[in-house]
Amino acid sequence: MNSSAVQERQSVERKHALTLLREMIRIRRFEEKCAELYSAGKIQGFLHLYIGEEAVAVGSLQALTPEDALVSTYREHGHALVRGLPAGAVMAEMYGKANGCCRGRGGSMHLFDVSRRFYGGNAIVGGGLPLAVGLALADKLQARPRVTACIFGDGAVAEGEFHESLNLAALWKLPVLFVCENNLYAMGTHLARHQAQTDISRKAAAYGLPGEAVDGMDVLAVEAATRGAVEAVRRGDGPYLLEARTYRFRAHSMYDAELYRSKEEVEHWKERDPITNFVARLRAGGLLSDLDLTEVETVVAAEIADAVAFAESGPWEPVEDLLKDVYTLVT
Amino acid sequence: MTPNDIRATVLRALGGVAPEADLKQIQPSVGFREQLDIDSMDFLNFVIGLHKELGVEIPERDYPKLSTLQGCMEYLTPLQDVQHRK
Amino acid sequence: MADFVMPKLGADMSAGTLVAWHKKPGDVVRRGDIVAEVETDKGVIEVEIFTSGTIERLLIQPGESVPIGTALATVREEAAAMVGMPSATPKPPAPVKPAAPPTPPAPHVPTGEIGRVRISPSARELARKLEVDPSTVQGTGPRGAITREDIERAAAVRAAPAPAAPPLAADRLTRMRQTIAAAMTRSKREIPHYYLSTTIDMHHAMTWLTEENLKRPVTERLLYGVLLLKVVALALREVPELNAVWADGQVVTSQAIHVGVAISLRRCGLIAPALHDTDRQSLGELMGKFRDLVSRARAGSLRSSELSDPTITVTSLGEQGVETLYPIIYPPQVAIVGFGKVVERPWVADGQVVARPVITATLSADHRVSDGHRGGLFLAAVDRLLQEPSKL
Amino acid sequence: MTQMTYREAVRAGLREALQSDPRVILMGEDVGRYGGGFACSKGLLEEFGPERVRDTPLSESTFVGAGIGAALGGLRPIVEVMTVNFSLLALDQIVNNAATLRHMSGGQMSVPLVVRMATGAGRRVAAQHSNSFEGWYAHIPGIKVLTPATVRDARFMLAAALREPDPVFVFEHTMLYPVPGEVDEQAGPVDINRAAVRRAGKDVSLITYGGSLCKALQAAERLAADGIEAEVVDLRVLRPLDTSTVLELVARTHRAVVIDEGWRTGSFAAEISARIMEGGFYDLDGPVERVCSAEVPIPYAGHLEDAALPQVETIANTVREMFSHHG
Repeated sequence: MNSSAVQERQSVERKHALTLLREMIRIRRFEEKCAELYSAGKIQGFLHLYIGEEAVAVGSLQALTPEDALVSTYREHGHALVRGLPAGAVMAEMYGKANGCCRGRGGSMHLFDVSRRFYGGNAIVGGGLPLAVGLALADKLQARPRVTACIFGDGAVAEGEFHESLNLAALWKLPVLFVCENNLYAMGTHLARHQAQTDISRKAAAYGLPGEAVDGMDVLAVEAATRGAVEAVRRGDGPYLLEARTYRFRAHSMYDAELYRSKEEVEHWKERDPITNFVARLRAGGLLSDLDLTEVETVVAAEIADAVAFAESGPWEPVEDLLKDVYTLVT
Repeated sequence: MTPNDIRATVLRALGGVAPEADLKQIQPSVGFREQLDIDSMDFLNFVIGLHKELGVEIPERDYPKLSTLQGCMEYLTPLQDVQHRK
Repeated sequence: MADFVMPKLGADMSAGTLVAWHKKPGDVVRRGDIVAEVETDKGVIEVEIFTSGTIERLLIQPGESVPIGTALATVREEAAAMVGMPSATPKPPAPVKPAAPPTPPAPHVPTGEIGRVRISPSARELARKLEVDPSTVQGTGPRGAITREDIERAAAVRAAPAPAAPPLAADRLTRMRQTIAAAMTRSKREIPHYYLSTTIDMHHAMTWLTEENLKRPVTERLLYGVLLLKVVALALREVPELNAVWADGQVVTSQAIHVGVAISLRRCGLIAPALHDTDRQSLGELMGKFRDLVSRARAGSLRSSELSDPTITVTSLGEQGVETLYPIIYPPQVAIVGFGKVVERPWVADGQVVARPVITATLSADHRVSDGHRGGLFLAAVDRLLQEPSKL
Repeated sequence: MTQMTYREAVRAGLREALQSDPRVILMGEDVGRYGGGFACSKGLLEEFGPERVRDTPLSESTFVGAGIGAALGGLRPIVEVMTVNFSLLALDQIVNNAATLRHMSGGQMSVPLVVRMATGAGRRVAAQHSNSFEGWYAHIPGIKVLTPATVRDARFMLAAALREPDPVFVFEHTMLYPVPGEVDEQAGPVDINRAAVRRAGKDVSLITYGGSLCKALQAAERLAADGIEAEVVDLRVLRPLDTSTVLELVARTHRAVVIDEGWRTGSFAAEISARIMEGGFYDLDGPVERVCSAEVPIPYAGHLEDAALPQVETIANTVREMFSHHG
């Protein structure tokens, strides 16, 4: 390749790398603000933070088009933000405000945005997998070359729906990308204490679909693996299981005493922080300056502040609307 | 005071001790005890009522004269004239 | 200056116990640093700080438990502007009663064939028992439905002559009747009454009274009834077990003597409000209070406190022409004194037969608490005290 | 008018649905090659092909969940769960997804899904295949519950259900499939929110649905011989419940007996009785009576199963008791 092509390729690489970095930092700061607002009592109920797993959301969702569908789980802020849900709409939803993406009815664990084909969080472990299979069935039968991605945790692997869904998707060769975010803990139970076979990617073979494990702390590795998988699924080869091995730096939900793991283990995984390692790599490759980093942080900080203001100023849904939308037509 | 004023005053005093009675039905010559079922305590309150409105000191021995509406009129009217002339 | 407050660390947490400080006054802290450890139900949690700056003062010591939001330490913030920390968001509006869920639509008022009466089953059953024809009764229940009380009133009205009283008073009367009925039934069922009576010479009392009233203005005149109340109160000092109540299977003697005075209301109602500390009042004070009680009873404005605590009751039916009465004790009291009318009788005094005004006094008493012997002493005291009216 | 059995009516409804809308698919255990657990879909695989008539693995939670997903994806799926007994495995998807998604998402999506199941007892198949849980489903806001008792309703309720934007659950009593009936093919669609009086009568209202309708009608016949005119009311729809019609009818008869094959405690009959008490209290000449199943896992032996279930004579005796004047 001549030098201009190299430069041109490098500049594309730089632009793309900055996008990946900004998305990861955007998730990290958003989640840190959520922790602060939770302890101030602004966000209520259960709150599951994504800090530490940013590379999976950012890496895996690059390969999806706006027409593809995404079904997530309750640790979903990262997925929702990368999928394009405005930070304000997500924050307002956690405030329980009417300008939240679900008018305050869903909260942190049930974000939906049908216009972006984001078919929500789901607080029932494994509850989303059958939905993804159904969405893919509809696409296949209506000859639409779309992919449905379904993200779930290692805990869901123990639910019947995981086995039933992989089998049905493989049996009917449905365009489903199953992404397992294996963060080693189902709430407070380590993977080795709830699975006889801890290599989750190998479970795909039992249902006749390809399975691959990838380092969930490396955004580029996740992106590469997902692009390959999505290509196969979109081609019609049937479903694909990707296991992203990652780790959450915070409690399962705000707050637990993390009695089930040692501080040393957490510190060991923090050394593989997906953001700090990616920053170091980009700096080494000359693709990232201090200015770039400050600029990203400033832009993200502004976006987060706007999101909080949007939530603060949002109205409450009038109680008179309590029964609205239980049914589509009021009989 | 005209006889009507005196009559009104007596009926008002009676109303104080028998609030539920229908004063328009009072028969002048029938005893208050029979018509209104009032006892000695009520009668004492009635006499005190007249004292407050008319300033008369009615001795116990004159109580029987005041046992009917007519009796009251005959007993009280002369007393009122005396007071005016004083 | 910003406060570092006890954070909300869980959906179901309301307070937390400080376990340890990780910083001391003067330490510089950055957003996200671990500043303290807090104990919650789920265990010890490391708590981060969201403001950068320097720790000023520690307000809470390890071991103290404080509710969420309590200031734990003060922090002098770093110059850099804080990411706009929102002020308190207004609480969601107090939930207006949500639109009722689609409960069954307002019940369709059936045209219903004529003659169909809206009456509750229990009222219909009562109507059958009391032979009241529901269709003649005006219902006061929901949407004109006939209730049990409607039937009771219809039955009562049919029995008693039509009182001139407005219906509301009738309601009060029925309830009073029910209260009296319940008390009297309980008394006859539970209290083993014994009855004593004696005839008392009232000559000294009546002459003293006539002279006394000459000296008094009309507003302070006495009735002989007040003498009777005072002697009963004084006699109770000599036989205290009659001034008591029966509670939880045993007698509780009362220190104070509050004599209840039975006052009959004109339309078959009866109440017995108390004259407090009867034994310690002068005749004039007693008369004023007694007069006030009667006139307020007539007007129906008696305070409930007055109705509550007589320690004994006196009832006199002289004016109704009764000579001797055998009253029923008011539970939880343990005695009741009755006085008949004052009547001229032949009386032997110093060997001579003379005409004397006499009165019959009776005592009904609870045999679980006192015996006839003590009852007799009480009546003797009443008799003796009435012979020296000037000392009352 | 054409003569057909309840089963044939269901099949005709399914065929009409598949013919009239390409978005419609039929999914469930053995609906394809086997022809359906109760032969309601025999011949449909051959006619419409494996894409639209899909046998599923025995994964009730996932194929019901997939039905929900497919409905979100623009299809009009009909999912057959062979019997209500197996639907317990899919209750999470039904309650936490199908019934909830619209409201919880702030009205962003509808779930146009129809689920059919066989229900009820009487086939000597013992406890695990003889439950009646339609009352449970009628407890859930966000879905509709239909109980076709006549051949006509079995024929035409499906079309109405498919027009609903929200999930509809159709319960077909197992004893009804072989029952013959008249259907006017030109009559066209039926409503799915009103009750219907199947027999007039002025003395008492026998209120029931689904498999118990025929028993109520037979009881009414026997009562006529005793001079008691019993009215028979077919609820047809358990949610939304046609309360105003029930109250109107009871206001005229002043007596009500509810017949329901569920267990008495917490039965759907209890809900109907409560609504009559709340809305028609002053129209009643006596308490609402209920004839339900004995509170026992339905036994296998025939004489025991018959003893456990509501029977014609139990219904008739309950009514006679209401009219006997003793005490």
